[in-house]
Amino acid sequence: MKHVYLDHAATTPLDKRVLGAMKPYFSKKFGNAGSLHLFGQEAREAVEKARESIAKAINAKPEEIVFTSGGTESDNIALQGVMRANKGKGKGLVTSVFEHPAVLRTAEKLEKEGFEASYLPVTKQGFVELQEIKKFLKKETILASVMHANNEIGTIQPIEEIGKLCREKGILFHSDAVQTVGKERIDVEKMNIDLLSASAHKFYGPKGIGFLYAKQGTKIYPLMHGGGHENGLRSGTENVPGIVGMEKALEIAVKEMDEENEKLKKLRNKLIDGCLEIKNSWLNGVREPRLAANAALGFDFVEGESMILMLSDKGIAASTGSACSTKSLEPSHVLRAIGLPHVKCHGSLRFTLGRATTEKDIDYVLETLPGIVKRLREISPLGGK
Amino acid sequence: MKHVYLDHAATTPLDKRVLGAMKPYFSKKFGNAGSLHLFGQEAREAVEKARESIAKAINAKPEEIVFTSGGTESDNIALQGVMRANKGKGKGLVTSVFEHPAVLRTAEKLEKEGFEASYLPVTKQGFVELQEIKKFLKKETILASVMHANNEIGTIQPIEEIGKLCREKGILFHSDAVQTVGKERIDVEKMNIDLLSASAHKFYGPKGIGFLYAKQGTKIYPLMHGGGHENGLRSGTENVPGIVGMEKALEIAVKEMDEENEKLKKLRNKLIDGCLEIKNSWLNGVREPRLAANAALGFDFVEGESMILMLSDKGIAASTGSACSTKSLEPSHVLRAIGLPHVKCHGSLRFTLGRATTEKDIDYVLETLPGIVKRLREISPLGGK
Amino acid sequence: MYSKKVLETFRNPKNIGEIKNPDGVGKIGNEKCGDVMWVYIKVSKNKRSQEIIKDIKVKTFGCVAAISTSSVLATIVKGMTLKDALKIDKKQIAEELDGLPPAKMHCSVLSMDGLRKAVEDYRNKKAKAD
Amino acid sequence: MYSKKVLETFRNPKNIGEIKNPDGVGKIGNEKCGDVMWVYIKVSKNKRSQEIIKDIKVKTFGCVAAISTSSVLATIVKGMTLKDALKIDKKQIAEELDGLPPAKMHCSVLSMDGLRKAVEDYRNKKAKAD
Ligand SMILES: Cc1ncc(COP(=O)(O)O)c(C=O)c1O
Ligand SMILES: Cc1ncc(COP(=O)(O)O)c(C=O)c1O
Repeated sequence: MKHVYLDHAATTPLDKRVLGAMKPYFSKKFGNAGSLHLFGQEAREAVEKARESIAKAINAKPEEIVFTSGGTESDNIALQGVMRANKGKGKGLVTSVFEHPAVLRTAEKLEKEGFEASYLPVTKQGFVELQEIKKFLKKETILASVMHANNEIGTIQPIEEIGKLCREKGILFHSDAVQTVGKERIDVEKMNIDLLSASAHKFYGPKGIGFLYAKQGTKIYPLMHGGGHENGLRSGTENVPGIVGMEKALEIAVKEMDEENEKLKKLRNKLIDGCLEIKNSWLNGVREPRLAANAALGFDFVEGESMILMLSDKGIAASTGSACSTKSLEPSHVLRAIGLPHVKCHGSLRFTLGRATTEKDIDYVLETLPGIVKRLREISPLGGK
Repeated sequence: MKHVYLDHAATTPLDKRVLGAMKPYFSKKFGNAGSLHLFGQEAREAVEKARESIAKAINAKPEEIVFTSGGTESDNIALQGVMRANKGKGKGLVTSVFEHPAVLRTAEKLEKEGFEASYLPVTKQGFVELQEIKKFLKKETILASVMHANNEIGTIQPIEEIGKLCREKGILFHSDAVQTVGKERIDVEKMNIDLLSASAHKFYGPKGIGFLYAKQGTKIYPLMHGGGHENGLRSGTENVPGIVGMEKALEIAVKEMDEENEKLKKLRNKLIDGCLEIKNSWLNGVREPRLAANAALGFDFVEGESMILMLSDKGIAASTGSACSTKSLEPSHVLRAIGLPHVKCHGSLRFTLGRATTEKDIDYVLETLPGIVKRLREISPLGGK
Repeated sequence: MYSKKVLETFRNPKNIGEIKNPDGVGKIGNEKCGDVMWVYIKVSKNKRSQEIIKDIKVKTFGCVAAISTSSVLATIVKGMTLKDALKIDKKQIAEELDGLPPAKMHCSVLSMDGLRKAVEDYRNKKAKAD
Repeated sequence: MYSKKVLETFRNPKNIGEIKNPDGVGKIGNEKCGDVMWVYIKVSKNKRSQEIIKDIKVKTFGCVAAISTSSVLATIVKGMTLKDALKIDKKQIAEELDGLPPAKMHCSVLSMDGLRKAVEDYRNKKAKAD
């Protein structure tokens, strides 16, 4: 059976070149980067070289990069760590209603601790509004956290402007850039970002590794205590192959970004246009500014999970929006946030394209999907066909 | 130059067979285990198979295994998570003075939150005493945490008996088994363990992955919030290759354990005996019960770091005790705990053998070390030679 | 997370669709929750003059579990007396599918409720006709 | 964590050892802290009749940084006038080694203190002899 993977926002395959870069660090240069001896020094060197290169890729300083186990941990350190360390200043956290659960659940946890979180609304088009943000940022606010691009609908937020507003008010600004690192240009200086989260497996790097950028001087408490690694911010033996792999993956992604995005956008638009030929369908969020790889669609009268499984039976991997392990019954909070009525939220289908995606893949989806929607509409009591 | 790696307690090379098991999950079966489609199901299956196999290896149930990023995280979830979730019961945490920093620093953090930690002393031989523990366990005690084997001196603690004492008093019992999983038999039922930490890179598995065993029904709060993975205890996209690799590594380690330990003990004893022929030297901790691979020695009038680097120049990787990234000036807390005077703590040298260690390696160390000790003693003002 | 049986049933659902001129129809669920089922039944009598479900078809808008439970319920009760059919336990439906994820157990309840409503509708109509 | 220069110096330390019949000895540090240095000096006069360090040797018990700083200090001050030698800044020693880890900066202080003590010892002895 033909296999067409269109769920790159959930995770990506490890790039062969990345695995190649990692290989020496598995069984040969395998030392603990905390060890003094030659094996340790070799590992330490690799870690610091990777740190430098990653810092450069987002215009940060090496000492501003903290290696973590992934996007979730980065988000958690940023939110929990900054709020707790800056308690003296106030108790406000501003974030948006359509953040990833790694931010939203952490914000809720902080609320239970006595912090006050407020949640920015988003427009029907899928954006937070600067006018709104101005209203939300208070003297008491310690931190604002707005994602760079939304993982479900792919809309890219005006980060630079949000950062500017925060700077003006002396409020720290975190951006969950898990969906954009390696896919959109990031310049933490220019974009006025104080903290930024990334996860390697989203840009063809290994799973289990990510990083947090934290501007020099930002007060943060660690989540985990121990050997004092990463300047005390993240204890635990360094995942050297993971770090090396993340660096290589980011290097490749940045180098190939423009060309890749151009290709992806063409294929993505073809996919969107083709899907919209199915009656009673729509695109979630606007086309621009949107991640080049994201096609988030909706189909009336059918339910997303059923579409996913029928597509999967045809070898096509898609998603209803996010790949969380809590299969909650609630319809997507993102789609609700952009004002979609409940029933339409249930009919959502997200395709996210990637490096290996070909025009043939898109053709195959466009051949396959209409029949699936039709079949499900036949057995659906909705729509009154 | 000949390379002799004798720092296996810091980290181990990835076993080639383990890398072989991981390979399909990098770029082929690379799905997100939270995804519904075929790629996700493939990943989910691998994760759950690994969970079953790991559970079996320590006589636990699959749902009692939580995948983490390593030993430090496991220790932190166990201590922070259990203490906070069981606040209602009391505020006592009992641990020992010679735990790993991942436990000690976390205990200190909990003290700052208002919990009360008490620290069991250890004997000159390197053991916590049951008599002492009885005195420390109070009605208010929520959790006791005693490591299975000490990472610096390798002494193996009477875990089963400690667990029994805890059970009798209704106190939860955690054991940091980072140094023993895959090296000593572990049966959480028999050993009365409620929580247990492990880190794959210590038993020839990948870096960046570990697990926490938590007995069914144990109340724990998560450290990280997000998608609700691992039953809500540890959010974040599963590190599938890491999990698969850890499983394979544990399987191999358990299978080869007896034979391996027999070999290691012989080589280790030869190394100890040879080192002790150097004048003014000693073994830290007793020979039994001790990790088969651990030779923790001390040399008067010289300082550990200098020995490490001189050995490293000869291709030999050893350690002063632990591989932490905070190069603290304090002498090892473990050696202080077993009553060694300060100056003797500074002269410590830890060799930890591994699968690839040969008799030739030991011979090479025994040829090399005396000259290094001699040289350093020559430039040392101590000892009055 | 779904059992093989759930997936198989989803792939080849039975008794899915509509009955023209049904004797009873039960509409249950709501669009908001993402699960809607319409249960159509045809009733006749068996040799012992008991009312039985002669035919049943279900239309479902919903997740994989909703579609599978619809199919399984219909398959189980087809041919049963109304009395016996209404006694079906939601657990039996889940067991028939080798279990359902905890979050999806409500689907089996939903399908039972749909059947109950269809029988009610049939009885109401009959009462009116009588 | 150590610079290449530190490691090189550690590998080939200069002026390490003892001077028989030294003009001054400075013993500094303590075993507890893991750093002990004994600084031996031989003093003579230059053409302008200034007292200079004609020879210096250091014995060190301590970490890599301790041994390297001992060596560097000795190399720097050898041949200097006592006055100039005592003005050496600890930063200069660290710079000579391309930097020291923050936690190890005290080693350079220690070696300076050792030198100071040796000079003191020399002056005390001289005062007595005079
Ligand atoms: C926007 C966003 N933030 C955070 C995460 C969490 O990343 P990870 O699952 O790698 O921890 C994801 C992906 O799952 C994401 O898409
Ligand atoms: C006894 C013990 N506990 C915990 C740890 C921490 O494990 P990791 O560094 O893999 O997080 C280690 C090793 O560093 C250890 O030896």
